[in-house]
Amino acid sequence: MAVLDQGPPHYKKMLPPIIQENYGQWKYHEIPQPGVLKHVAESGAALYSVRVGSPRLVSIDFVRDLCVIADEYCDGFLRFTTRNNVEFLVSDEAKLNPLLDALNAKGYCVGGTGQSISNIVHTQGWVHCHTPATDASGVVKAVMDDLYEYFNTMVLPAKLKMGLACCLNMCGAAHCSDIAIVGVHRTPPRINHDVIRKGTEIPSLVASCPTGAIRPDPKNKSVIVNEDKCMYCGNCYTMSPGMEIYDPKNDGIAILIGGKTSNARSAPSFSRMVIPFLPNTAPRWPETTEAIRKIIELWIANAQKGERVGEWVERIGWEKFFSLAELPFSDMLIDDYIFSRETFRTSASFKY
Amino acid sequence: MAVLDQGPPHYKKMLPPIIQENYGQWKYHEIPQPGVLKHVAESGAALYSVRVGSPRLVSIDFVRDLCVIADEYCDGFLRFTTRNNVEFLVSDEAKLNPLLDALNAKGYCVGGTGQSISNIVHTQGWVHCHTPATDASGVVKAVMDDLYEYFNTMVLPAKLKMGLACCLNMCGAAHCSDIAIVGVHRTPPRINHDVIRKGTEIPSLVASCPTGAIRPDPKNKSVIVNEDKCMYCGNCYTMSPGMEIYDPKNDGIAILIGGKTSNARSAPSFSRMVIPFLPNTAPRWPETTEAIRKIIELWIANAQKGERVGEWVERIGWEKFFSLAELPFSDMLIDDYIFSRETFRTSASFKY
Amino acid sequence: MTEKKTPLLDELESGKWPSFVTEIKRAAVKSEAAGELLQVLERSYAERRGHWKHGGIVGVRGYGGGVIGRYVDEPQTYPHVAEFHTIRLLQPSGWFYNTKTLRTVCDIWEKHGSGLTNMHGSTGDIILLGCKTDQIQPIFDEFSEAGFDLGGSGSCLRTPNCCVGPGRCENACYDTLEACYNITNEFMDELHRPMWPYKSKIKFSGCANDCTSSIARSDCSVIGTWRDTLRIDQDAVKEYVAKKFDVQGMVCDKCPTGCLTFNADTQELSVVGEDCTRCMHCINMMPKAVRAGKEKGATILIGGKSTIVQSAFMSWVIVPFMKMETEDDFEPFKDLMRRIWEWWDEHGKSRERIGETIYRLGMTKFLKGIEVEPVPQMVFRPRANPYVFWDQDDLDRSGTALDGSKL
Amino acid sequence: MTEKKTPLLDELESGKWPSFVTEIKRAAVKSEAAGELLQVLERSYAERRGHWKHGGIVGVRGYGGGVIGRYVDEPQTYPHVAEFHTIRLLQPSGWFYNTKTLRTVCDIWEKHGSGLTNMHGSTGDIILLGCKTDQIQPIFDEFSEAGFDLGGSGSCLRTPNCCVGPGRCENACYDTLEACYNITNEFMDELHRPMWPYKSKIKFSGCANDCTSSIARSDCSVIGTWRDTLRIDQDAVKEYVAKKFDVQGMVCDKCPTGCLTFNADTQELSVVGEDCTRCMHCINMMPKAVRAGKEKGATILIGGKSTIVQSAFMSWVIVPFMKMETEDDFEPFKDLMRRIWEWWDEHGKSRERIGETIYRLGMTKFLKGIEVEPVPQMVFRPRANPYVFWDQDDLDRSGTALDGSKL
Ligand code: SRM
Ligand code: SRM
Ligand code: SRM
Ligand code: SRM
Ligand code: SF4
Ligand code: SF4
Ligand code: SF4
Ligand code: SF4
Ligand code: SF4
Ligand code: SF4
Ligand code: SF4
Ligand code: SF4
Repeated sequence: MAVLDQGPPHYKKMLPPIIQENYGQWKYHEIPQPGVLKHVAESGAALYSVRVGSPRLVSIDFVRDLCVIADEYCDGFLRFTTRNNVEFLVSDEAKLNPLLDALNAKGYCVGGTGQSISNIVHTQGWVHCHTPATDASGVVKAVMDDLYEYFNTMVLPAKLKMGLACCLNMCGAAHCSDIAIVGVHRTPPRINHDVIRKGTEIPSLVASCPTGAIRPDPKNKSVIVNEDKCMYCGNCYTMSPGMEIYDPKNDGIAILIGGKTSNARSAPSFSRMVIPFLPNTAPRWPETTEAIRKIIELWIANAQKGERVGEWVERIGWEKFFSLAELPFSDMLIDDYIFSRETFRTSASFKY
Repeated sequence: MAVLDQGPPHYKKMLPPIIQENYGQWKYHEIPQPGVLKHVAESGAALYSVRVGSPRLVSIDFVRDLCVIADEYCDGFLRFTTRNNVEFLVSDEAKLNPLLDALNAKGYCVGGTGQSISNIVHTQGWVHCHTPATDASGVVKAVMDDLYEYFNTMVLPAKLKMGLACCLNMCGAAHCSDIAIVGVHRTPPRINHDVIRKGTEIPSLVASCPTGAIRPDPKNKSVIVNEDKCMYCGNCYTMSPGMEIYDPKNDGIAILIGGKTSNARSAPSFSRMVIPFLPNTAPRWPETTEAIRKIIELWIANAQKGERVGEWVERIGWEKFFSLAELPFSDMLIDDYIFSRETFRTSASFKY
Repeated sequence: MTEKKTPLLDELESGKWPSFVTEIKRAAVKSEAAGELLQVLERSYAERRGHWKHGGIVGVRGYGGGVIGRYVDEPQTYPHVAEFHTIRLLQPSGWFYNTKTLRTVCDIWEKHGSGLTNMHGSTGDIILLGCKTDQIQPIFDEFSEAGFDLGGSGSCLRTPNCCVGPGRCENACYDTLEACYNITNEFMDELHRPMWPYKSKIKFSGCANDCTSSIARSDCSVIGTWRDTLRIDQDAVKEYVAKKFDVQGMVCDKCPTGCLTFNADTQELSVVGEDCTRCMHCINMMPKAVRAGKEKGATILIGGKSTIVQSAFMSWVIVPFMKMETEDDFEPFKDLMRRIWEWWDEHGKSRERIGETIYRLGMTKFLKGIEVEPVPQMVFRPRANPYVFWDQDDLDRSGTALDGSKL
Repeated sequence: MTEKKTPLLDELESGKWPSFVTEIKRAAVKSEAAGELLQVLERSYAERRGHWKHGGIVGVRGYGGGVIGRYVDEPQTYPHVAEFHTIRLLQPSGWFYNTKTLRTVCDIWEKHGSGLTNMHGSTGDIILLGCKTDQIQPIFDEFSEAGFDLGGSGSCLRTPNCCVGPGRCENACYDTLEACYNITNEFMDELHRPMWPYKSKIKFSGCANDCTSSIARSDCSVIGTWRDTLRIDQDAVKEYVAKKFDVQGMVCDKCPTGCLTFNADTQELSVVGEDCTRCMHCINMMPKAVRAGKEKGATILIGGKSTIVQSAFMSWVIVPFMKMETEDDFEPFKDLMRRIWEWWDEHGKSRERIGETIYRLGMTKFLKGIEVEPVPQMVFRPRANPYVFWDQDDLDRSGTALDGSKL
């Protein structure tokens, strides 16, 4: 019988000796080359972490391959990062270059440190979720392939953190990313009255709509959607499978930029929409990869050293960003939700 | 019979010849001394404006006195400012000093230019309005008497714009002032059911409440107030005299600071509450004058040259302001209305 | 005139700032109403509460506003202020006066009213404080005769006002005095005959210093600006330097966009024109050396108002740049205002200011309604939420069936 | 294993970034379910829509969550993924592993599931992607045996996570790994038995760099900080200077509070400690020369979440500084969390995250409810509206009568 509530495996058992010994005693770090972190402890001990990109959706054989490498170069220890990269933990400096060579030989991607693009935080998409407006892994693959040169180098003005969420639930927590790729629906839910009648708690369904677009239809024992009020968030579909929201012809991707979560220099900030829609051109989403590349290259060309995307745009002004980026501005980009007022330009100062 | 819709008197008839001649051709200005503006036109012509404080609530004899002076020194021309000061328009430089001497002799207050405190924009108060929570003219008199040294000098870090509103209707438009003095009620309206029954449109009354504290009481043909939801804004009283809101024991003044409307350097900003309540200690409101003086002196001592009150506080941080000012912080100062979220510190960076 | 004591108010006659109590007393010499006002006010000071009521609507023939009805709460005790109404008169643009006009105001008001006035009210009107109901029409008739007209009150266009502008200010980017005069005259009907959901205000400021505080105090703020680059007079810059003025510290370092460079060697100041947001700071600091560009006009902002009901709002940009030329009689602006009011009149709830209506319905609906193209200058930054409405007619709906049927 | 063609997906096997398609194919070698997943996905790529449904609740005995039920929409066509559920396993703190443990995960999952996994899910769990209903309990039993436990799903405490912290980072201001472990264990019941209005997340970051993005991704963000002044090693500063690092430009000029001064002559860097907001920037730029103070702890922030329903929220400060000591077993933090959840449980609506509940009811009610004193650090700035609620018991109500009777 299973033990209940025993909690996660104890992390202490997962730490290599060098970490056990220098736990909490790290003094500084360096980044000797892209993908390699060197952490030096008060004791003088040095730990090398080699960061390797992961598609995140992996087979157990992928994991076993990692184990083989870790056993050979890292005394059997490794970790994953908050962005789902793998980090090989090398305590013996002599093994660093051999490890890098081996990784290279086997085609692993080493990078993602310092002023680079790291892995894209992402989600399930068409692979496993029921509300996606786009795929997750496929878009990530297409974008990372395209931007690979910025993963294994550190030539950007600053770190670039990307996130992808395949629907507005935002499981990729893209809402505070330098560049956010968000799957969006664009048509109201299609009501399956039978499904609703069978299993849905109508008051909860009605309450779930952020804009009050759903009202009960007692005659029908179902609901009615006021299409004019619906902004296709899909929250009703999360509440009830009778509110189908996917729509192959109209689903796609919105791009938001300029968010961050670190407190360094400037307060954490939300990403802001700059492109309301790009089509789901599977399998390689060229419109999306191109749009993102353009924004990144503009940032590289114009930002000051050390400036995150949002810091750059806030310095030059969003109006200037739109003209530099040659992106069309439209009413769709103007907020009309609860906190909209704070985004309105209550000032007579702006650039043309 | 009266002519309808003839509009305001034509301003052109009110302009002294020097303005007629140099209309729109002004080149620059100087402030030779507090209260005196010198505007020089492209033509070389110079116009001196001498600014004189006004209590705003004046008798026609006061106005007639102004006319006598204007006739003697200004060819019969003068104007009022957006802060209700008087400006004597001197086109003959030779008359400037005699005018100043005369004003001085008669006890007029010359000042309000440059880095000074100008007149306080204010309202009716107990003199003439039906919803005041404090007086207007009396508070202004007390505060200006106290701060007079900053009216007739230009020693402040920057301009200081004060506003007073005797109730939340904010006729003094205090909401974007460097220092705002706002009359506040603190107890819910007392319902006079007879008055309501007689003349009030109940749905409008119910709709008038920002917090939804009022609900109809059909049995009574009146309304009921949920006291817990009421924040004493008095909007219901504006809608119906049956919702009496004044309360001598609990009415008083709140102080908000840091607003501005000019676009210079920083965007216009709202004033923010720093003292939720000071008593209506008529006739001289010592608690209010003292509180304001303290804030101003702190600003003088700490601001950089050219920094408006709000710019200074935003630079040092509001948490630092509260500790410097030794003002108690309380939940009452934390926003809980529609746009509250934007005021919450969504950042791990702050001063202790 | 009653000779009752006013010990509390008397305390407000001392001190350097001119005293409104003294003024009421001066008025009281000639007006019994003013004398009684003093008594009512003394009582307010003692009791710490007001004694005025609003009551029945008062006014003049042909207009729906311009007079505020005011009644004391104990008419028996204070019969002379039992009725004590306010007359609002349209002020001349920029509050300029010749003494003849001012004396006319005094004379008429002496004859019919309390002799008390606000020069001026917070919206801008000449406020005549305190008269009886039966005097309202005669007062209006006489003022009308003398060339005056009533100001706004109620759910109408309120009396517009403007800064001194080209009358005396080098910063004026358009003719605020003429704009205010011309546009007030254009909208006489809107001003005198309340017909909207609520009040609507316009204020005209000649530049972004916004000396009328239009952004906070008016539903429509017209703020002067320019399209080209500000102009720098290098000789004048050198004079400032000679006078030990700290150009770098006081001007360049405080420029919000960092677009000013001061070359300490050549003593020259230069600007990256396209980065300047025309905030006015450098011009304010060095009025002899820096001034606006040549291609002048105004930014139109919408939505400003005070606290009640949805919070205070500041106006926001809806037209970044509009020519404001006297020659064309301000036609584009007038057209815009008509479209704005029409939209608001149709969509606004009772006692909802236009800013609140736009906030409730969204900028998209508003911009469509007034036929203005969205531009990024309207916002500080784009939306953070992905809650975009799509015009369903623009989409290919052939693949979706509303009844839930499969593709 | 089915050998159907997947031309669209195949295109995603080229390119430098590792391919998830290749990974699915690898899994498909051993798992028919993985093979069918490939078919379903190819179809999604062709049709541009998903094919998964949520359905009945699935799970294990004794727990209310930890498994996400997933069904393909055409079970006849794809019988092996007719049921294709997700198992969430609690990860070890900081996602540290020894290979033995990792291999155990692989072995059990190979036996019972699709052989596909996310290392890791966005919340932090080990995500095992795709198993049949009847396998859920056996899977759990075996993982339990091996020392694993299920993660959170549903309206419960979700699996907390933490940054690498003291394990490998010089910036860690508290022991994130231990905090995450200890606190996760403390709240096993809250995690495994959904009982709240909605989900609740905690993330632990060792410093304000917030490498877990806790401020955006968790209802409660625990962010390391210090109370005293950061420490500067002047020798190390000189080394940076020697290496031509631009201390003034890259560090001082970008310090948000302007509290750093670099003396180019002495090559010394100094800080005005009381003005530093501990943003981490200078430490990030010069990790060898600058580090945190000695009096360490954490800031507790509340309210973060993503877009649905009321917009995305970021967490905001409720406790500026709290000691986070291993010795005291994080008691003050645990107490606080209990009070917070209790308050939310009582006041929150169904599917309302705590940030939304606080926004709806106001910080005052929340702070009273959790017995925390308001401090200015909780807000960027105080309220702009004067809509203050007063505790009526604190006032002198003797003068007012609710029935409207006179004083
Ligand atoms: C390994 C990891 C923590 C973990 O527990 O897994 C980590 C590790 C480090 N972070 Fe981080 N950060 C990690 C995710 C993050 C995140 C969260 C995220 O990426 O989603 C953030 C916040 C993102 C944001 O602001 O939007 C983050 C914001 C930072 C920053 C602040 C950057 C800035 O200027 O805004 C620093 C400081 C720096 O790099 O100068 C930092 C610095 C560091 C340092 C240098 C800390 C140290 O001294 O060891 C580590 C190496 C950084 C590098 O790769 O260049 N780390 N770091 C995460 C690596 C993710 C990855 O695989 O790429
Ligand atoms: C006369 C008046 C306009 C009018 O039509 O009546 C006026 C006149 C001038 N203003 Fe103003 N301002 C006047 C109200 C305002 C207001 C509105 C208000 O006070 O309610 C503002 C916006 C207030 C705010 O930001 O909260 C205002 C913000 C400015 C500024 C921007 C100050 C800043 O740095 O934020 C300047 C620039 C400066 O002084 O450096 C300015 C500059 C000027 C100049 C120098 C313009 C000029 O070149 O002639 C004038 C003399 C200023 C002085 O007194 O030092 N004026 N000025 C108003 C005098 C009111 C009074 O009696 O005191
Ligand atoms: C006289 C004046 C104050 C003063 O002493 O100067 C004034 C006085 C009154 N205002 Fe006002 N408001 C006056 C300028 C303002 C301003 C300032 C401005 O226009 O720049 C504001 C804030 C800006 C704005 O419009 O939001 C203002 C916002 C209000 C409001 C709140 C409107 C809102 O949307 O929030 C009310 C309430 C209402 O209209 O029901 C109000 C209502 C009132 C009433 C009519 C209340 C009443 O029913 O008694 C007051 C009449 C007092 C009286 O005895 O005549 N008054 N009122 C100002 C008009 C003088 C003039 O015409 O020149
Ligand atoms: C698996 C995962 C995405 C991933 O690929 O990594 C995920 C997947 C789902 N999320 Fe999520 N969320 C996942 C992390 C997140 C995050 C990120 C985070 O935790 O840092 C967020 C945003 C942060 C937040 O909590 O706000 C997130 C916000 C949501 C929401 C919106 C919640 C809200 O308050 O706005 C939903 C909707 C709901 O719960 O009804 C949601 C619902 C779902 C559901 C359960 C929807 C459903 O019923 O099918 C998805 C199940 C997919 C599946 O096939 O298993 N998921 N979800 C992540 C959990 C893995 C793990 O346990 O480690
Ligand atoms: S973002 Fe939406 S579609 Fe994607 S995994 Fe989360 S809930 Fe599913
Ligand atoms: S998709 Fe969103 S907005 Fe549309 S009806 Fe459903 S819940 Fe409402
Ligand atoms: S602020 Fe209030 S009390 Fe004062 S004049 Fe305006 S409406 Fe009357
Ligand atoms: S005073 Fe304001 S909050 Fe209170 S009942 Fe009246 S309208 Fe509502
Ligand atoms: S707003 Fe500008 S133009 Fe008008 S008075 Fe002020 S500074 Fe001059
Ligand atoms: S007007 Fe303002 S933004 Fe433009 S150069 Fe001058 S200070 Fe800078
Ligand atoms: S949050 Fe701070 S302590 Fe944690 S890994 Fe990032 S830099 Fe290190
Ligand atoms: S931590 Fe941030 S605020 Fe503090 S000194 Fe360093 S850069 Fe400045």
